[in-house]
Amino acid sequence: MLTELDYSAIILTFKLAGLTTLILLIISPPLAWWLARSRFVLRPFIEALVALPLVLPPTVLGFYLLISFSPDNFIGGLWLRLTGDTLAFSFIGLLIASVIYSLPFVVQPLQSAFVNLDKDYLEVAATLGFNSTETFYKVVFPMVLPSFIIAGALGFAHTVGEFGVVLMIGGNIPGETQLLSIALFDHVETLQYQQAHLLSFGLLAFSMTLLVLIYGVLKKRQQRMIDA
Amino acid sequence: MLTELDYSAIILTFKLAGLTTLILLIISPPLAWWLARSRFVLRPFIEALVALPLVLPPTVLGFYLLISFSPDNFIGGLWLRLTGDTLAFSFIGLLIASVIYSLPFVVQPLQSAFVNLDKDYLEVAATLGFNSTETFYKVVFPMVLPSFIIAGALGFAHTVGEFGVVLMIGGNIPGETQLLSIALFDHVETLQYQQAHLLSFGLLAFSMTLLVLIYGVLKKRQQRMIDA
Amino acid sequence: SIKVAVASNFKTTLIEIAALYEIETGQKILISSASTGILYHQIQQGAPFDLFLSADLKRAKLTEDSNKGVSGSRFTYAQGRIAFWAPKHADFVNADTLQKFKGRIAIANPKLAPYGLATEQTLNNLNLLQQFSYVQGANISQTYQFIDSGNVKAGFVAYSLLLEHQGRNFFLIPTSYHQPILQQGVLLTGSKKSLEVYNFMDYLTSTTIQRLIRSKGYLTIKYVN
Amino acid sequence: MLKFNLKKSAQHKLLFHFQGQVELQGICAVFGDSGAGKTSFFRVLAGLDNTFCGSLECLGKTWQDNATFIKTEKRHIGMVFQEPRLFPHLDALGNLKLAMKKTVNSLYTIAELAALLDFEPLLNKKTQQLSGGQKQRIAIARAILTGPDLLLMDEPMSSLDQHSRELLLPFIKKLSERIPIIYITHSMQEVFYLSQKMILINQGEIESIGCPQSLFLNLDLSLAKHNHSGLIVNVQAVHWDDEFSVLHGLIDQQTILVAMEKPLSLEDISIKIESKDVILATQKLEFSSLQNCLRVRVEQIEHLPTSSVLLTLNTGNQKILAKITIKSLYELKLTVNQNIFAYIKAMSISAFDS
Amino acid sequence: MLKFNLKKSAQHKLLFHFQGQVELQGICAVFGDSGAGKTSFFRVLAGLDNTFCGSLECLGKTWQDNATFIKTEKRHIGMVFQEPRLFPHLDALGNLKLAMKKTVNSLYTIAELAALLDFEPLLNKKTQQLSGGQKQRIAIARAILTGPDLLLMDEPMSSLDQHSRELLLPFIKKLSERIPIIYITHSMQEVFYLSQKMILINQGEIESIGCPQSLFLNLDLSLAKHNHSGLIVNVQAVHWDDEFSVLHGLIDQQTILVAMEKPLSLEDISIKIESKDVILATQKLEFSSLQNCLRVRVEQIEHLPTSSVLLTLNTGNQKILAKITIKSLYELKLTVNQNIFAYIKAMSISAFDS
Ligand SMILES: Nc1ncnc2c1ncn2[C@@H]1O[C@H](COP(=O)(O)OP(=O)(O)OP(=O)(O)O)[C@@H](O)[C@H]1O
Ligand SMILES: Nc1ncnc2c1ncn2[C@@H]1O[C@H](COP(=O)(O)OP(=O)(O)OP(=O)(O)O)[C@@H](O)[C@H]1O
Ligand code: MOO
Ligand SMILES: [Mg+2]
Ligand SMILES: [Mg+2]
Repeated sequence: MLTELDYSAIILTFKLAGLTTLILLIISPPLAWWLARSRFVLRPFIEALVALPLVLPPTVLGFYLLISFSPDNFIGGLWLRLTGDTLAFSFIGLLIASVIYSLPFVVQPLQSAFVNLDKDYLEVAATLGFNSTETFYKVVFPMVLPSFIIAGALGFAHTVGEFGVVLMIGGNIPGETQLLSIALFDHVETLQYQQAHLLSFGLLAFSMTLLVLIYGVLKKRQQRMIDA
Repeated sequence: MLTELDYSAIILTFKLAGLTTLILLIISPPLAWWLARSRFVLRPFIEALVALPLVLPPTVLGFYLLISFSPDNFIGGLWLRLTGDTLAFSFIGLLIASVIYSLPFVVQPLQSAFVNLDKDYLEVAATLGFNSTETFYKVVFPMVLPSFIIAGALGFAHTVGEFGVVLMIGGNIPGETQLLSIALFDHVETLQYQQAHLLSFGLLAFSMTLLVLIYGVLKKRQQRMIDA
Repeated sequence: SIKVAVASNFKTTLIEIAALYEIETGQKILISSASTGILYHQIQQGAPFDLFLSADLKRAKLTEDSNKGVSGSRFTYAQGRIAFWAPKHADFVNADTLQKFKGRIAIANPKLAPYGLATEQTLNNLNLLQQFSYVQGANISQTYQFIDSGNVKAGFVAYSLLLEHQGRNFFLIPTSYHQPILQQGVLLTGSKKSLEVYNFMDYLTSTTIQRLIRSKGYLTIKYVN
Repeated sequence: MLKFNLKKSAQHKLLFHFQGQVELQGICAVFGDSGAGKTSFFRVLAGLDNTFCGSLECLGKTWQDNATFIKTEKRHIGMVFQEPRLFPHLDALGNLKLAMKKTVNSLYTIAELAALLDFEPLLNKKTQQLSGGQKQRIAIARAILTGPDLLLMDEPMSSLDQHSRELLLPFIKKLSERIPIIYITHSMQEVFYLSQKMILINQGEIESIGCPQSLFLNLDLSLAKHNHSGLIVNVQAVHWDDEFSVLHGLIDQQTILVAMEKPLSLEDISIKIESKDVILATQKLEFSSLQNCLRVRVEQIEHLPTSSVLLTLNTGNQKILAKITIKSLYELKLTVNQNIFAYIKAMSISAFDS
Repeated sequence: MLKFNLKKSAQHKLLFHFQGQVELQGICAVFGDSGAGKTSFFRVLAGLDNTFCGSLECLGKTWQDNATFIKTEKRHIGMVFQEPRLFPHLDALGNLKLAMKKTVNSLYTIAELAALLDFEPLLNKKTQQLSGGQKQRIAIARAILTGPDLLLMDEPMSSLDQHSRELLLPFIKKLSERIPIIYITHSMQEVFYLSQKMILINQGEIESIGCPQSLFLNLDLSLAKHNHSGLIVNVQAVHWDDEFSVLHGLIDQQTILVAMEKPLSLEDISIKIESKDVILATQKLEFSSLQNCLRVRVEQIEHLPTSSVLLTLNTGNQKILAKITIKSLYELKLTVNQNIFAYIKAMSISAFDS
């Protein structure tokens, strides 16, 4: 039923979502940590900036990304000079856009967990001789592990579901930038309902499995807290 | 510069986002509370269901909503019999779709706050004679107020930025279902860049202000916790 | 291979054509589809397409006039037709049905979609513009879905879609009621394979293919019957 | 009356078994080692741990049995937890006000308690700005303000200084005349000062319930390890001297005076004689404030570190311990089997004076 | 050596001012009322509160001055907080292992401490499954395992039972021979047992630093309120009796023996005489273990509740208090201005025996 293009879209989507989640899980913790603890005057402003992809319609966000990725503009131009390739319509471009787009979904749960973290434990960590980095990795990280899992899952799920942005800057090039969400949209657009249903159902089943697994793991942990 | 239609779209958008946020702030707390505490076997399943709008591309979600809103199908048919009107292309339909669409954004931060809540305080509340409902309103709610504010802001922002779903089930009826995000998309599509930039900028400025305000308020609270 | 950016409404047809072309020449056609508007923006920002098959004349011309399109390469590959569709109508649907129809109908957004513009012109010509209230699809396939899903009883859709999905109970609008919906293509300056693209353009406008296109519910310029 | 038979098992192992009954009047002390199960006992009494099975009856109401489980909020108890557990989002006053939301009638107002427990200047402080002892006092006030039928207090004095203790102990004793209190403590002094009844918990079980003195004197109980500093002797009551508030009794036919509060009836009692309060003499001492003189035989002489010696003395059938300096031992030339006099101040025998 | 001059103000009000210096050797006790500022003092020592200004020098290193602020993790201190603060996501063993991550050399292994502090069976328990006292012991072990240069302990015994205290106090005393310890406590017994030096904090300030005995005897200090149970007298040292480990001294020219550990040099000392340890006699008592006899004049007789009386006695220039029963008062027919004998057991004078 599914075409070869559909399969390549599925693979591409998971590659993109996986890489995006990886990058987000690397850059978000320090950012969220900083946002949770800093007293810098501009902090609320930066916080708002991170949250922005939530407010802008994805197509509009995509439109502005498309413009800034254009070789005529600074970022796109710089990229072209460095790599000899355009940023838009490339996998790298999609990756950058996905990271920006899904950033708030990863930063928010982490930040919220960090804010709720009892400062008492950080003090203990300091008396154990841990500096900030060690405290983060040896104490904070394991303490808020459930939030990390939630954050990663949200980031992954949201990247899989990403549509407006990738439509704009991806160019829907089969095998290169044609993602599952776009393939699905194409099927809907061209009224190929059967394929659309099939893909939707697959996506649904996959996400459900992923989420049920994650929430199942968390449930165990959570239950421990409830029981204790 | 902006047309009358743009203004009516702006008003409509805020009406929709406001009402959606209101409804979400009413239904999410009990749901999140239940999700955070329940030991019901199907809980991870329901949790995944709530998170689903994160994974499905909005247009696809909209497509399925369109189908289920159809008078030929159960929900739409029921609605038609009850109100004599179709659910699709109506404000109520948009409202329902928005609530479904933004639900995970409100439930997630609340649930995460509830899970992190120290059970000790709930025990104290019980010894003070509070039943579960009173405990929730007199103890839990004030304790996790920052999370409520974040949840509300995310829900609101996400509804403002909603596009794919609205496009599918709204029908772009001026003053009824023509929202800001669609007006913005129209301007981009019809190459009316100036209006598009203006609207984008307005949306951006508004969202930034809202977010900066919210995060500013939270910052004060947060700082208190850091200082203490 | 050649990268073709095609308006969504022509995608299914193009897939068939591309398959034939590949059999005949061994040349692969990579198809990217989106709404004409999005494709136009992408091309303006340097999207690596070879050929742009727009759903209208306007965006094709804008592209040709910009530095992204090869001037003089613009051509019409198909002409769209619209139909008034009332799938649940009890009787045979004809002009009279349209005249007497009351209530809400679905149309494509005249600002965004050429089929929508044609619909508006038609209704204007028939003095029916005020008779209905409207729901607008962002493109013609969304409009089709509004009606197909049962949410709207009737509306104007592309004849090609009705043919493809064996839609019944429609009234094909005479082409004289609106300005022709010319779907035009243009070669893009970024293409490094202009020779191959020209070959494919010739193929598109060849008699066989134009006949094929006609059978899909379009009119064609060279052989209007 | 509090009547309970409650069990908790995990993985087929019995973790706790609390069985017994006790009159709820005044203060009932709960005593036991760290990890014995005192807090666990409180949690099941309060309904905070519903994994116990068995029955629990309190003040005439069934709180738990096979069919019933009254929720914590319906048990009308006040609880002082082992940690203060003040709500972090409220200041001290906010915490106290919240506690009164469901109060029907409280014995005290916030202002009265603030004066009694000495926290008036703290009312507007954030909980994070309070010291350990300050939090503890607010937590005690919070539990009292709920106007409970029964007050459970888990080591409420543990982080308080001597001054605060002296302020609070008499207050709690007075409070217990109006609200029955169950009170966990590690301090023998508090037990003796506050309570007429004591529940002894050891290794997850109720080991014994009874009057504190008799429990501390019972060498069969786990408390015996506390007794190296002195031994318990039984006193046969002879007559009560109301003028001096002193009990005249006999230890192995020898007279002894015990300063104490008036007993309800003239009953034989047990007393603990601290080894360091015993003065030894080879001849009778006259004209002194030493009221009690026992003729004893030296049974054993044991050298302790820090230049002191512990003598085991036989009064006839019972034994007492005496701790003196080596110097005294040498000067008095005491030897095993010698018959000597042991003096004890009447003041030293009463259990607790603050 | 610990040398500090640290101030903290808020809204132009001086909240804390800690100034002083103390030799870091053995245990230095920190004593003060609830809310006096003991924990706050620890926080600034540990570098957990950087809102103080002033200077702090410890063990030859400058920890804080105008230009310097050494972070907590660089101060090599171990800290036992007033609450256990165990990490909730780890079990007991996990908490202890984590503490050793940065340890260079620890005096003890986890297994050794588990045996010494009696928590072997608890190692695999989740922190939520530990009792209050169990958590406290793990927290103490955690601080020791970091192998610190200085150990700060904030009321480490407060939630422990008598048995655990008796286990831990000698251990801590021994530990202090290798790691200097600063130790907050509310217990006078602990102060006297553990420490040779004491920092007295009152209302946010260091009121005095010195040897515990002299501080408790100083009526000018806030500690005076602890003294109603007895008074402090100065003893002129005469000679040290090594055989019996007893100091021979004079109170107003009258001989007195004080059982104590060997002093470094023969110096005049102060002692506290508990009022209930004083035995009064109208004639000399011979042949008894009572070592100390002072001729005194009755200055005042005060009736207390609970059928006892408090007598103020004059030894010449100094005063002591005696608490006896009314019965003794009547039998001895004591009156104001009468000259009598006051006896004190040498054992009663030594500060603490466990
Ligand atoms: N949730 C739990 N799950 C399993 N075991 C527990 C749990 N809570 C406590 N325990 C264990 O039960 C025993 C009794 O604990 P409890 O807290 O009742 O002691 P406690 O008598 O209050 O001691 P302390 O005086 O130290 O506070 C301890 O050995 C403890 O480890
Ligand atoms: N973060 C803070 N901000 C303002 N005031 C504080 C803060 N922390 C403590 N205080 C106040 O400083 C005083 C000293 O508190 P601290 O915790 O040092 O007392 P403590 O001597 O340790 O008492 P305790 O024996 O009760 O633990 C108290 O009056 C307290 O209310
Ligand atoms: O394919 Mo179009 O651009 O929606 O008519
Ligand atoms: Mg306990
Ligand atoms: Mg403190």
